[in-house]
Amino acid sequence: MAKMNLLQAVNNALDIAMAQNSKVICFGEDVGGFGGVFRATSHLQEKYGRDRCFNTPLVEQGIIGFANGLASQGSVPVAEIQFADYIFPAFDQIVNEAAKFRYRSGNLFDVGGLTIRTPYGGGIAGGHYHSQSPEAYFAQTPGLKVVVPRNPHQAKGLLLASIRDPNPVIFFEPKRIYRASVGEVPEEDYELPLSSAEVVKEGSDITLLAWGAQMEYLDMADQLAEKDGISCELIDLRTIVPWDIETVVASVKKTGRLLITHEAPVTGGFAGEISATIQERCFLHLESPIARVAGMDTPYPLALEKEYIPDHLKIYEAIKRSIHF
Amino acid sequence: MAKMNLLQAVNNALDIAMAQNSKVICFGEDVGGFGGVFRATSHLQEKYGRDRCFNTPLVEQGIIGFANGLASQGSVPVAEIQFADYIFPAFDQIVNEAAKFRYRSGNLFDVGGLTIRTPYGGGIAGGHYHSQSPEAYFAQTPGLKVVVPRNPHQAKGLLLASIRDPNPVIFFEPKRIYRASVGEVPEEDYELPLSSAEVVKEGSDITLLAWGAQMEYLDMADQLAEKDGISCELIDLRTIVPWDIETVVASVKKTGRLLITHEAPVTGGFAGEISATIQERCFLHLESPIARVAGMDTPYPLALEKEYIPDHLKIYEAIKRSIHF
Amino acid sequence: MKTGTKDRVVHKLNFIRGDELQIPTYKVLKQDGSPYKGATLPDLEQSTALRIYKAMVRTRVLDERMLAAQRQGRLSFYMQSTGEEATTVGFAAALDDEDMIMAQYREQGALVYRGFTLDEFMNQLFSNERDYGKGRQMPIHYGSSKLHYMTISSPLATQIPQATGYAYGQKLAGEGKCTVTVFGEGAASEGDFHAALNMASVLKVPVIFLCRNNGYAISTPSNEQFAADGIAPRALGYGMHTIRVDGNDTLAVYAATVEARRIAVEQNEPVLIESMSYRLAAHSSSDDPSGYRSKKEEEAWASKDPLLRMKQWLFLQKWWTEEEDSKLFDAERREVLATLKEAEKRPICKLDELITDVYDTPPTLLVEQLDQLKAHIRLYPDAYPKTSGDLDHG
Amino acid sequence: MKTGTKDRVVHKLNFIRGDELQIPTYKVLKQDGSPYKGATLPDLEQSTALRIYKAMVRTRVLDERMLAAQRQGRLSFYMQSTGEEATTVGFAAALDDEDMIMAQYREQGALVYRGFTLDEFMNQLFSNERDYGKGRQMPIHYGSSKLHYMTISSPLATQIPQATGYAYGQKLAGEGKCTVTVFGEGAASEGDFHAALNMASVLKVPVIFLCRNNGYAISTPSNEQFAADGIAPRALGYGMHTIRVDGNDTLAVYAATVEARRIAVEQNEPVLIESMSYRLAAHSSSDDPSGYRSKKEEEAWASKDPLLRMKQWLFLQKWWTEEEDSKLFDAERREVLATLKEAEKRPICKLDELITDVYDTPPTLLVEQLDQLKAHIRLYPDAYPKTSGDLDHG
Ligand SMILES: Cc1ncc(C[n+]2csc(CCOP(=O)(O)OP(=O)(O)O)c2C)c(N)n1
Ligand SMILES: Cc1ncc(C[n+]2csc(CCOP(=O)(O)OP(=O)(O)O)c2C)c(N)n1
Ligand SMILES: [Mg+2]
Ligand SMILES: [Mg+2]
Repeated sequence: MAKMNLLQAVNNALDIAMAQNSKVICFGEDVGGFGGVFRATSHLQEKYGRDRCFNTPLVEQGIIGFANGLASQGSVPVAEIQFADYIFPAFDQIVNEAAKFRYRSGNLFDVGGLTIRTPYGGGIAGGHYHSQSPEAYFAQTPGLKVVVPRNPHQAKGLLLASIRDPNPVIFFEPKRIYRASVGEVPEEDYELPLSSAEVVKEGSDITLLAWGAQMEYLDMADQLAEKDGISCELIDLRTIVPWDIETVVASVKKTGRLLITHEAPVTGGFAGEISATIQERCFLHLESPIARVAGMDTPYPLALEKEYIPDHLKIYEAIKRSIHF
Repeated sequence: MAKMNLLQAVNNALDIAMAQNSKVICFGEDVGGFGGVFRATSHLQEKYGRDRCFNTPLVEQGIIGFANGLASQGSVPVAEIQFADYIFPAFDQIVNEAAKFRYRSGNLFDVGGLTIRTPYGGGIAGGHYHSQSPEAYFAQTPGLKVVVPRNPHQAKGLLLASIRDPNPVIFFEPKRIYRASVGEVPEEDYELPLSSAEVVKEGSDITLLAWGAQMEYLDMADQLAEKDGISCELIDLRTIVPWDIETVVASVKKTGRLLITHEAPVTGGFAGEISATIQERCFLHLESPIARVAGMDTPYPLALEKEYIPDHLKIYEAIKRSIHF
Repeated sequence: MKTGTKDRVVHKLNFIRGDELQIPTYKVLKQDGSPYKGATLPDLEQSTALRIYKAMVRTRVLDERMLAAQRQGRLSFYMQSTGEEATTVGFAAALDDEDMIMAQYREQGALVYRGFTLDEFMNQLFSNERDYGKGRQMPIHYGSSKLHYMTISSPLATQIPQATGYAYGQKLAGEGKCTVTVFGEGAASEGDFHAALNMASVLKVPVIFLCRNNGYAISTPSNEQFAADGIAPRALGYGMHTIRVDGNDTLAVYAATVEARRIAVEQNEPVLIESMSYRLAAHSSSDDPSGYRSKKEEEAWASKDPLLRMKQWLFLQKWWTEEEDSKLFDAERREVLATLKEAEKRPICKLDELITDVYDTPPTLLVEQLDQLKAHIRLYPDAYPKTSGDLDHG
Repeated sequence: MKTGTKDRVVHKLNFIRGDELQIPTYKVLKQDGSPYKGATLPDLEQSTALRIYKAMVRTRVLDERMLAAQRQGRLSFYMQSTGEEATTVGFAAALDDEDMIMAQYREQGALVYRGFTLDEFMNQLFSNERDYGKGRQMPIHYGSSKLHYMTISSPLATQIPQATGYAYGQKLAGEGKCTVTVFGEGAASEGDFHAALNMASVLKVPVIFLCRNNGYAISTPSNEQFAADGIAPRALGYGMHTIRVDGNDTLAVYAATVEARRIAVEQNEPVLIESMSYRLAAHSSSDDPSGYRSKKEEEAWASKDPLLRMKQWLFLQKWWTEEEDSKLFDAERREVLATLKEAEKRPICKLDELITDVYDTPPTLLVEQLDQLKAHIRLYPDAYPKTSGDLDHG
């Protein structure tokens, strides 16, 4: 075990993946000698050479187009998009190409080796172009997997699993806690399962569900609720699609209540999908409406960021509303 | 009144908009002399000149980037994307630019004049690249309006309203019924309201909600259910975002049941958002789970299209399941 | 700092005009099949020359017959490559058969050359159970892993940066292979084109960009597609080797591709070839070109038929006769029709294929969706006649 | 058919190499301020020359002070344009003040030249209630409708096709105005660049594409950004007029832009100007360039300071003295500091601005969300100190 922050855990996972498989190749804007603007790819060029870790020209659609081709050739590209806000120029290469590559060819060709890493989320005074949480934009795209880790230990295990998963994966890294989230991380190679939610705390009154940096607010809200004698079950969804319906259903059948939180705007966010699915499957078990605590339906603001964020206080209030419905 | 099919209604709306306002400009791939691959812009170049109706080079990101600039200058661009499946290269210009233009500038600049027209949907043996229904991809983007008409009369009134609405609008045209849907359309200039759902048939047992071409299947399913003595209320949502929550809530409070159908894959589709919102607002009125009848979670198929489509029979069966829950 | 620019300095204000940059067209054969004086002729063996010509003939016949079949309502859609066979067969012949080809959709000639059988074509065109693509894409979206031919994808130009990536992988693999990506002059307007060429130059990748400049993108003529002297000058803007060839001259296309491949593989440098030709047929079976161009223009180009030119050259070489030629055409027509008749009878794939290949294995939710669909079809077997009879054999 | 290509034919197989295309750099002044022999000097009045120089000085001082303020923790973020003032002020001076400018983010010089006041700068930098952008974007995302300066947007290159569209509207309006879009050599790699230039050429649009080639895109040096001789050759690939200028030479930038504007407005044709310079400071306040380049390289470029060159020229013209110069610097420093102190005290905008301008009027759901937020803040006023005291004044 070693103490690592989330960035170091990502860097460590990339290092292990590259050491173990010479087909793993890391690239993106400023990813090479400099090691990325957040330094997630530090020292990888030194260790594995310019052929396997390099800067690309500044063109996201090209980065992912290139990555798709490289993956179809049998390599294992790990492409970085510098900020999730800048993933949209590559949207076509992701949803029309990567996601449909295997299906359209009847499995003659696939881009299963592809992983796209990108820092997402707010809370860093970044305004609307350094704060977005675009996971739901990808959630209506069969063929993609979307993964979000909540801490260093999860980040390493989930990233290694994503790189080795035989399907294209978008790996969203919670940049607000890149350095703030520090924890014990095994030094060796390990994987954590995709499409498997984790019950991080058991409880009986209400199920609280989140992913990524939002798990921190969930914890804080839980502590407030605990003082009121409310017993919360906390679940980290970890993989957004294909998501682990069974674990959430089992929990809600037990608690009778569900609250989902994410940073992205509420309308069209993935909480809507979860809510719809759970009310289909747990209708007779629900004691109150499934609650969503999410970003407002505006672009991500700057000066009013604190007000905008779905923080622990908003979650706590929503927990109480659900319990006292 | 005149008999028109949906394409003619679109063409007629464009003609009226261009005649009435010299700032309206239509362009896109093959839109000029040829009048578009579906002929929605027929004769407009002849009538209004090459400056106001023209072919662009083959580059969707450029078409929408150009349209954004033109709108910010005060013109009223109506840009065509040849198939909705090809809108993704322009995704960044739509969700990061058009949607945020006014907000980010504090209303110094806006692209309110922009309308993007694009044919969407399946049922035409088009496989996964001529059949997609991508409305939900845009639904998590505050700042955009998304509109889908169900017939020629609606198409003309909603398109005229979209062109004149002071916000960017994506106007999805149901190409399966471009020629099949024929009806009486007023010859004069008229608008139908955006963000306003229409109750197309009143009923008391269950609310059925859809938009665009899917309204046809809803009608057919309703006729089957009627024979069983089930009284359905039919609503055409018409505007996907910002959507008319009040009308749907009022209906569900009355009927106690809701079924939503769309062609796009179920996971991440807009039915999820509607379901989540309605269960929040009508929890105590719901007599059965809100049902979704939608595309399966795969790319749009070809040979198995008939099996894949959320048709009237699937809707009818879901109505019965809801009623007998 | 390196700005990438050289240091020549001037003190007079002088704009360079875009039309100063013009690129000539490389041409070997006259339309009567005889070489131009002093022309660089490629080194072409008789067997290869005949393999090329036969592939051109098969492509021509296939296109004719399948459009006719489409008109008869036997298949839903078709795209002809008529007039461009010199380009699509000629480049393929210049490659190693294991080089990767990532094409647009009008390059059936290359597939024919590599040995994709008529049966393989037909199975795709009829979306039957033997289609490698499992009936999921529209007709003409062929692919073959054994022939190193990437499955066609409709969104234009997406294959171009993918080719750069594929070729990068080939470079690291070090097996001396390259990738050729083919695209139209219309597709070259897409952002992906720019990304692909620039990345290929910077990353030094063995990829050949072959642009089929056939004058139109559906109804849009190339003078509404770009204002410059074609596509080739763009390559110079990326510091790339480039050449323009007469796309109706099989030998010119072949010779240029042989040399391009040498540069790509030996120097790990990308090359662009712009092949000038004309789309003699409609854009697709859904299109009617009379709405946007004249018969006269079409006829002018019809007189430059690449098959004719190649045939005349073969005659001059004494490698082929008029008699052999008409026999070949007859035999091809018969074979195409016979294969068509077999393929159109075959059933479509099983319902289970609806959910395979979305992921490597179907997720639980998708399996549930399939089960529900099967239950539904059992309720209404007549409404889903293609699959209801065979639900449990998946 | 027009293929857009000329008819020159060759019969020898000959690839054109990308590095054959090289574009010289137009330069007027030596670093000591004296003109090169025979140089084309622009026609520049004393008042304009001084307006330009003063704008360069203000830009320099603003950048110095605001970075210092950022280091003191008084503002969250800043981006300097040091070393590139000749480009950003010089081009603006060559325009009609009503021409539209659509810039990237490092063009504060142009805004200074047009008369954006220090107070206006500060209000944006401190996201206070007077910021035109209502505190919604990060520092340096300026905009001014009255100065015809489009609000900056972070996603790179998106403004380039927008500029083509804006200029198309200007052409139809027929008022003799044009649009200038500025972008870095890094941003020129984006697909939007390609789209914008090609569309501008084909649609004959009065737009000037001004590329600031400053050697780096964050840490990425330009030889990892492109393999060609810079950005200018690309313009030729679109059939566009182009010129490369010394971006540290104010007079060269000015002269080139005057002529580019004439071509754009009189001929309705786009022009590309590549301005060669160097980003002397870090990419932004978040960046440390010592990780990717040498002090020596930085010093070599520091010696080419554009302010110095312009000042020396003014001295030679006898339009300016060393004394006036140091007075100006002092005055600017004082004024910047004084304005800063006022601006940082101002409160942020009201909570209601969270939901305005998403649409022309807020939809019902958004109004509900704001009401809920207000109710929530009332429960926890201490947790939201910036807004809780003033919830009802919106
Ligand atoms: C991204 C995208 N936009 C639009 C289309 C529709 N479309 C199909 S083919 C075509 C024209 C292509 O022209 P070109 O590249 O010149 O090839 P050609 O048909 O001449 O061989 C268009 C616009 C598409 N398939 N993909
Ligand atoms: C689409 C997009 N991708 C990435 C970024 C992150 N980013 C901001 S500035 C920058 C470098 C830009 O370099 P250049 O265009 O040369 O301008 P310079 O900073 O040198 O003035 C990058 C990569 C962005 N803002 N937008
Ligand atoms: Mg073409
Ligand atoms: Mg730069």
